[in-house]
Amino acid sequence: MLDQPDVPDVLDGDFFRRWLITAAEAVDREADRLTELDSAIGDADHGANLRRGFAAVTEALAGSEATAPGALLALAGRQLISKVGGASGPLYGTLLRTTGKTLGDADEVSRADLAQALRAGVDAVAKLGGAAPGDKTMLDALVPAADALATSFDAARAAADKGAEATIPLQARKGRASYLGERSIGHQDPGATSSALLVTALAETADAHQGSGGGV
Amino acid sequence: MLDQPDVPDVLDGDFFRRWLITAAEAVDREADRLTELDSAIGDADHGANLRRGFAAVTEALAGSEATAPGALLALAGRQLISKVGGASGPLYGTLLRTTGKTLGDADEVSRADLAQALRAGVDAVAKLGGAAPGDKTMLDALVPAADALATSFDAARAAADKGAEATIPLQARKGRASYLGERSIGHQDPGATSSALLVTALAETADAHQGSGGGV
Amino acid sequence: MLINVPETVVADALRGMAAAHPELTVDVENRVIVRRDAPVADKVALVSGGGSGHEPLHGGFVGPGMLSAACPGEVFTSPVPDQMVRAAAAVDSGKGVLFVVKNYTGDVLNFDMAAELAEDEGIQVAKVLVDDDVAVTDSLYTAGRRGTGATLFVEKLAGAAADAGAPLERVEAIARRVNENSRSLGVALSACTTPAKGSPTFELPPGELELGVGIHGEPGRERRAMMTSREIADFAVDAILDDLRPRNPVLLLVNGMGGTPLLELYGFHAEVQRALTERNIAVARVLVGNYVTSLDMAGASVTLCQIDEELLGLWDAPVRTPALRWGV
Amino acid sequence: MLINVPETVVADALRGMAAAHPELTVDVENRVIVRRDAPVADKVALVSGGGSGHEPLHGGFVGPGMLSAACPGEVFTSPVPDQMVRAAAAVDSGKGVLFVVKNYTGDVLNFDMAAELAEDEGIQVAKVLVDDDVAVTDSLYTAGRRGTGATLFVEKLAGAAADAGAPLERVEAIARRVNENSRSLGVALSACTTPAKGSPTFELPPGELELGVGIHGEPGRERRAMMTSREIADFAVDAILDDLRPRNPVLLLVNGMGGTPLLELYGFHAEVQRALTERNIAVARVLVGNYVTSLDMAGASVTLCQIDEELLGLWDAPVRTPALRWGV
Ligand SMILES: Nc1ncnc2c1ncn2[C@@H]1O[C@H](COP(=O)(O)OP(=O)(O)O)[C@@H](O)[C@H]1O
Ligand SMILES: Nc1ncnc2c1ncn2[C@@H]1O[C@H](COP(=O)(O)OP(=O)(O)O)[C@@H](O)[C@H]1O
Ligand SMILES: [Mg+2]
Ligand SMILES: [Mg+2]
Ligand SMILES: [Mg+2]
Ligand SMILES: [Mg+2]
Repeated sequence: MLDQPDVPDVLDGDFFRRWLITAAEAVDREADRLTELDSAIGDADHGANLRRGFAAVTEALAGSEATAPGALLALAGRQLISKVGGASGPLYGTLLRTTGKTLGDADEVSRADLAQALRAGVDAVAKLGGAAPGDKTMLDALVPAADALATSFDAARAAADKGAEATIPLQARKGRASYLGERSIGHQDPGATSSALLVTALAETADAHQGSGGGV
Repeated sequence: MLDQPDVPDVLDGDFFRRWLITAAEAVDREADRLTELDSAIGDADHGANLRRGFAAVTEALAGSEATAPGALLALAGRQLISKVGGASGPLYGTLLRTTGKTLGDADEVSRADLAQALRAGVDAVAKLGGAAPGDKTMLDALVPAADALATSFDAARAAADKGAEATIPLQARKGRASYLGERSIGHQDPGATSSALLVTALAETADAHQGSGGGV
Repeated sequence: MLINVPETVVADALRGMAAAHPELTVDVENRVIVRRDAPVADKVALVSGGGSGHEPLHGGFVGPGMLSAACPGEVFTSPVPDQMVRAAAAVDSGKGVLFVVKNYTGDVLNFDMAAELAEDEGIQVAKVLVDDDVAVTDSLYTAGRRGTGATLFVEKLAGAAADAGAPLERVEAIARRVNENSRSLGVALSACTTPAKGSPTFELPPGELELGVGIHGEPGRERRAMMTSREIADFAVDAILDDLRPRNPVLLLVNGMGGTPLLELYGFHAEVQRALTERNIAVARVLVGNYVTSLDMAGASVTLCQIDEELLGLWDAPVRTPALRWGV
Repeated sequence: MLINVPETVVADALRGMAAAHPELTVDVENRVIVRRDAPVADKVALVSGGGSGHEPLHGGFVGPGMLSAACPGEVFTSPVPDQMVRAAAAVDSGKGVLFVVKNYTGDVLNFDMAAELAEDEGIQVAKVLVDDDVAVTDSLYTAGRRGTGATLFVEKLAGAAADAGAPLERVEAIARRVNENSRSLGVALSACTTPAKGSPTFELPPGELELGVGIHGEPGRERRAMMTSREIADFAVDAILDDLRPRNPVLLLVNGMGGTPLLELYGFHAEVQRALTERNIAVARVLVGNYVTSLDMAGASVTLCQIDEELLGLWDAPVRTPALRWGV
């Protein structure tokens, strides 16, 4: 085990389903905290938005036969676009759709494939929203997480957490927190926080996958 | 002095002016308390109402040459009717107008004259508002005060205070406190409280009158 | 509060109304709001008024098809007789004036005095008392029912009758009929804050509500743990139907107390409609909005008015006021 | 709050709107509010929308002379593209659809996606961004100015142009001109309470206020000790005139945030009029009321729109919607 810190490396449809469901559970559990963060520098809806969106994702997954990782992520992305609204709906929706599309229709992908596809998804988010790391948005967690995923799931989780926390001293330059100017300083960004939740759910899914013997 | 507890007994226009101004000062000082009482079982305006009304009385007195007690009270009553509104405006206005009219145009009146005229004023209030003692209104202070004034100013003050306090356990049957039904129990009636203020002002004026040698 | 000082709140508001509504003549000093074209020849005039803090009632209902003039008192304090006499003199065309009076001791006493004074000046005056609030038992032990939401119905329908040329007795009779066929119930989810007091008129902890409140920030008849919109609708409709069992269709007013968002009020309206449907009450016309308010109080009231063809026609007749306008 | 559960607040409100306004078609499930007579032949259609909680904006502005359809999102959350595409399809007569979009990241992204999808379906779409709030500096360091009170002006004036038969480019150009000539500033005297959160969105101690707030319960640019109505009016007018120095007369909107009593709002309006007069700004038309709200937030905003003869004519043109109606 010690010399295999990074299993599993074969990620199938089942893995992606479990990731999305784990993410939905985490969002549901943490929705109030996300809303609380959003009420400090936003409009107090981020938790409710993502809870609604991921509930729709869970439901759509249950009703879908899809098995390819890419198709599952694209399905989830479309749900977020149709059900969330706000800034986070199109942004997270685009993240998952682009990541999914980049993965193509393979039945199994590697962590390296996922890291690369996530990088494409994150780029699409940056393009759509016009934000860059340091602007105090979800990108502050997503960009380092995508980079670190090339190394390991755990590294991605750590990078996302660190990125989310690092938004605290930043002044927002995108999204509604930017309206606050300097008053946005001192608060953790809700979107970066939810991004860290999603990446944590990914690492947890990988942990369980490994435990259940699904890894290499 | 001890056998003269009830001087003064010659009440001239000056006395009535001083009574009204002392009353206006007391109302101004106690307005917040009256409003507080009115917010428990009414609509939180009794203090503001009387402050506005008695400020107008003070101003009207300053602009009037009247010297007859009856004319002064009638003038004050008309001001209250024109400036207060609400239940207390017409009721207190009628009290002072009727009391004044009953005193007629004499330049000086006795305490007994005043007691009798006040009784007529209180009757007019009862007729106008349709209330009786025990209904938790200003009458609970005014009726015993008018009766006791036949004895002495101090007796009137004590009776008014006692009457006001005695409204606490009563259930209101008139005015907006009656809408509360049993929930009106346990609160002192604002109008009875302001009536006690006016009677107290009368007794204080008498005390000062006596001190200044204006009494018999 | 968005005010200068408590003492000038009403005068400031009247200056603001004057600048907002060129179709009204607003006498700020004497506190009378009059249709600019008053007196309208050969028409019975309607004058109402009451304490301020219930806006748009009454000033917002002055105009063709509704009130001829309104007299705003201090906040939650009935106006004084001088205002009503002045208003009556400004709008009387010789056909007489109907005073629409909400049943509160203060309003009744002041309007009574005004009616005497106006008649001394040769103006023919009739009065109608509005007392629709079923939260108050009308008995020897109360000042009688309060006037609340039905005031809007009385002013609209009697105003339309006056516009149609009805004589004073007829306008008065219609006003009385509307009142007799109307009932209301109100609930508060918060107290309100008067400028003079500067703090809530009573303490209502979050998670509790007051049932059976009036429109003056008084506590209601009963305090309970918070209820859902659905439960409140059932409670209000049942309380009303306990007292008035309409066989005809009704006018429905779902009225916000001022501090309840329109979003919530529309949702409450949906529940009131459901409650009425379940009880087989047909709704002919409906109005949802903040019409008879209690400053910033959160809450709502429901008013039903049983109508017939004639009243329905009067309801649909054109009206052109700041707060209510339809028809040509 | 007067609700059932937070999750159904918007659906409940739409059911309530449907029952209140027979002149609208309300698709509760798909969250689209449409003029009953849509599509109107040979007329450019206007579609707007945004988060709920700002009522009567936008649903209350659907009707002849203003919007063809509105898409309400969840509370303070922009609607999703599906709603806008559905609305566009329902109202397009073939002459194209103008999307009126308040400048928030969420609204912009969702309407952009919708525009692409609608164009895929063969509907011609133009968009106008409303960004009138001077509290936000429009720079690289912000998401740009927020859209607030000017939305009403854009919807009314562009709606009138569409009614008058103008083609899509012209309606779009008018909308853009109105936005470019409009500026707003808002203040909050309290936070607001969203159903999802259930408690105020921020803590504002009594005796303090927030200057430069938006319409989503966000804190403003600056917190200060309570100011008088007069001081707030001066502050708001100066902030606006710093940025827009009108040489023509203006349309004035004195808008309540929802929790401020109309009594106070009229008083504030008087102070805004005074402030404008002192600065030699002529007011052509004025609107005072709760039009672009933030749920139960206490506070107000001021919007000025510099107009010319053409825009004035469009303003005076008839409009018949639940919340705004005048003319025939
Ligand atoms: N332009 C942007 N690019 C990337 N992320 C953004 C952008 N604007 C906002 N966000 C993210 O969205 C989050 C807010 O999402 P949410 O509250 O659901 O939407 P809204 O701001 O519309 O209410 C922010 O915390 C931020 O991380
Ligand atoms: N019918 C009545 N007869 C005598 N006094 C009354 C009557 N109704 C009310 N009052 C008195 O008036 C007081 C309230 O006065 P105020 O608050 O100024 O008027 P309002 O009730 O119109 O707000 C009550 O406390 C009560 O003492
Ligand atoms: Mg948000
Ligand atoms: Mg009172
Ligand atoms: Mg009162
Ligand atoms: Mg939002």
